[in-house]
Amino acid sequence: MSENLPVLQVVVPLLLAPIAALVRRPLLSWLVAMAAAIWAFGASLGLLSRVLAEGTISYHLGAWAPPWGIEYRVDALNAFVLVIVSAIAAVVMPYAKSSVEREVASDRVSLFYTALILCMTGLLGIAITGDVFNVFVFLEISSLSAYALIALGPDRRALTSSYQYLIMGSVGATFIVIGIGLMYSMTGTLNMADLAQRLPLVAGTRTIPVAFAFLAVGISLKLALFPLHLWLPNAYAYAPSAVTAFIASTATKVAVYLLLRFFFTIFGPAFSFDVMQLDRILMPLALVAIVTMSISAIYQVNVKRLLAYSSVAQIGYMVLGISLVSVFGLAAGILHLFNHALIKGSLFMAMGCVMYSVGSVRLDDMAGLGKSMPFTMAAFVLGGLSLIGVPLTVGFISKWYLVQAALEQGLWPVAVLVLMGSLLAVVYVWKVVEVAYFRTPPEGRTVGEAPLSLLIPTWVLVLANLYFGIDAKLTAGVAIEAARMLLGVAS
Amino acid sequence: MRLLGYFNYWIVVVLMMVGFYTMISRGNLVKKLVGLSVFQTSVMILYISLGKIFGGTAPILLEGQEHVIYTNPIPSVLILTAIVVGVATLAVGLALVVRINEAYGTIEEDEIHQQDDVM
Amino acid sequence: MDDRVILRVGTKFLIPFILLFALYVQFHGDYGPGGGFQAGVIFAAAFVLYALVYGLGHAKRVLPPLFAHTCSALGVMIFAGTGVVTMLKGGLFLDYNVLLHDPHHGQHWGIFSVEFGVLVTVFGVMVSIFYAFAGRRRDEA
Amino acid sequence: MDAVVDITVLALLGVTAVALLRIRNLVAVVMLSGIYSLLCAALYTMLDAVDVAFTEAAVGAGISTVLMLGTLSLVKREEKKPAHRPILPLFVVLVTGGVLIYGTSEMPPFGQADNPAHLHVAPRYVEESGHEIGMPNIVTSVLGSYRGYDTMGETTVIFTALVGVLLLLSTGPRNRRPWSAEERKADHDRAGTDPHG
Repeated sequence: MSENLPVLQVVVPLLLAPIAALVRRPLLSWLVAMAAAIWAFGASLGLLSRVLAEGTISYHLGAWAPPWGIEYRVDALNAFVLVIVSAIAAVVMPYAKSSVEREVASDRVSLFYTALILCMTGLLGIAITGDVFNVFVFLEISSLSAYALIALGPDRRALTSSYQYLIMGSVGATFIVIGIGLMYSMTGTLNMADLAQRLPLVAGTRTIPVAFAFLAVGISLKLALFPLHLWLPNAYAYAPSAVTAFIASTATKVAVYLLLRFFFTIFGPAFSFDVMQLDRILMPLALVAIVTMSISAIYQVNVKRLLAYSSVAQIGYMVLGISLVSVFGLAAGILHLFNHALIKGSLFMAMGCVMYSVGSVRLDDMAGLGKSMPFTMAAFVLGGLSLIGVPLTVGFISKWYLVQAALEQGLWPVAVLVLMGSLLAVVYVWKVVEVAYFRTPPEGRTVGEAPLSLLIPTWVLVLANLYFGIDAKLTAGVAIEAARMLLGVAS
Repeated sequence: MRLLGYFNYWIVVVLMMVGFYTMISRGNLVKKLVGLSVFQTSVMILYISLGKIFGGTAPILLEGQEHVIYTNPIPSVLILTAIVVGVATLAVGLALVVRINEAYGTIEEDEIHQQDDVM
Repeated sequence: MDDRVILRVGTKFLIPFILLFALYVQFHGDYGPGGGFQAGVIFAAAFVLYALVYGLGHAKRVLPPLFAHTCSALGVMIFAGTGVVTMLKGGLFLDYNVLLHDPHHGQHWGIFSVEFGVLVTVFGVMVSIFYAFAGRRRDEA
Repeated sequence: MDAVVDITVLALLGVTAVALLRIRNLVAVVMLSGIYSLLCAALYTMLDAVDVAFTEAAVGAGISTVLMLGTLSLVKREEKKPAHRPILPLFVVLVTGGVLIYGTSEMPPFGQADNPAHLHVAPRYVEESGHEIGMPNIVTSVLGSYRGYDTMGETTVIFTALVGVLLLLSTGPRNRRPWSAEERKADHDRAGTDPHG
């Protein structure tokens, strides 16, 4: 059975999703969702260790050899992404129980978990597959469930932001389909490895650069790369807390993975960066995103929205790393995938605790929370420090690699802008800290600390921030290995 | 014949762009979704055009006949999936429109923004 | 309702044929155009027609929403379950060759089984979505 | 003959699409989108994609139209007149379309048997599916077996759509007003009922 592990990674949650819908009891559905998340986490760890020991795994669905059948192909990069997605799911699921009870109507809870499992399944499916059309199918599974989950937020603006996300997401998906179709017309194949071999033969035509452009725009829409990020702030701000915590730490990460997969594995760095010069577009966009979105974050009064703008800026860091096209730069980008998932996961989960106890995440409503919710706010502070990039946190590791990679190429202005982004992060994190610790709460308000069922998962992520900030050997090792593989450099 | 071949692609591109334009220029939420479905459907025409072979026949094996040219089945298979995905997106989109209408009393984008800005 | 006798009788007359056609589309998919998806849509169309003519209440008594919801979940499980069976029989996921002794029969039954899963899901989903939209009243807004 | 029909259908599609854009009565728009799908189905038949034509007719012209009409029975049926000429969308569309036309101009010409797409993976399906699968309809063979996993994904997509629709529409309307902490608490305290119920 262990040879089937790659497909079981996806199929077990996919089978558990309808079961979660059928049991129709909130508690049972939650247990099913827990089982799905824990299974996925275990399977992804198994896959990662196997990939690191034995190299790339190829699994032939339906026993049809690629390119005739669909292939699952697991290497260091996507095994790492699988671990990120399923680890976050495994932390968010236990957290979701109390949070969802408070925020989602009880007759919907069962379907809520179904949608959450489907969203995770879709993301895992995108990450693991070696077939470009299969990417599209699983992309839609994750997107459709994400639209529905976001719309469940308690504010009516959740509906409009979900609609906006649906429109922009569908445009992105359709662009990706156009790109796939153009590639298919020139090569006759949909298998990624096969495409990588056949594309160079036809790369001189006009069609392939256009396919490249459509894929670039489509994926950028999904990953909310500035200036295509317009759907993101509202979607994150108004979704239920557990949904924000999950989607913010996984969905854009998987989109970044797709960017890497398409432009490094399929088109190859030579075509993407020497011929198409994608780095010349990505780098300025990333830098603008880091600066402008961090400034926008400062002006937000809704803390979830503030963190959402910060997310767009952080996506800038990942894309910046990629645009350096060096082992260090790529490793920094890939490392930040993981690290940012931990950072934003813990911050949004802390906000979920605030939502639970206070019923609002507006800055004004958070006065005095440092006293009344000490554990929640301590988690927020530590997450915030990690976001800024203070030593001994994961945020520092990412920035360290990124600055080094920039300096390695003599791009000191880039390094300066990265550090400036950190300073701006100090400003917006401080804004929250100041209100929570130094402003007196309104008279007569009694707010209690969030329950342990919320605090424990939050603190698990916070401690992970510290652990992987001190001992980055494992994560950095995988990231460098993945970066070498993408660039085709022997390790 | 060669020109006709490209004519086919160009018309499809124009159709795609009309759908895309409907989608991004109109403020009515239902109309946007109609635009999306025209956009997606036109992309499907592009795919199906890719599969066509002149003088070919539908990809259903004819027994006892050799040297039959069959049209490429792959685009058909992909588009069957894409049609389903399209209607799935449409259903979720329309459900959102119904809920937005209940929450705001309108499905015009600018009026919705006005209502949210007042607060 | 009385002035719609022709419609009602006509519908009663039509529905068996629609259902029959759906089955034809399902089973003839190996030879001609058609398959589980199309058959599911046609199957659902028969019930949608019934609901349009006889009213939603009647339709829900004939086909309870819960049943439709269950169908849509079961279909996915039938499809993925087929893959699980092939794995239990020692093959890879969805490798129908191992289902029966003869690979041809295996492929046949495998495809039949997954197409049936598709039919069940599509039927359930289409009917449920129709119920969800039709059950919404304008005055709720 | 084929070419004439092809051009006619494409021209009709163009007319329908432009009419869709300009007409503001949404019921008419929905009907036109149904017609658009039917025309597409006709085109697919001519392009030898019979399975797709069948599905497009059933889904595009059938299900989609029913869903849209169902929605229109709940919302206002007249689109507001656009307030201003949208320059940015026009620009975006012109650029996108221009790039696509540029890209298609070196694509393999329409309908040629030696196009790369027909030479690589497809021949195996055409030649081998007869004895590997044993079914005459190649599309069914590919859909069910060679790319059966995509079809499972597709089934999951529609299941996901149902989950989404039920999450959105299953119970009565809620969150009519912007939500505030006090309101929510009041709702919550009221006999322990659900805040959204």
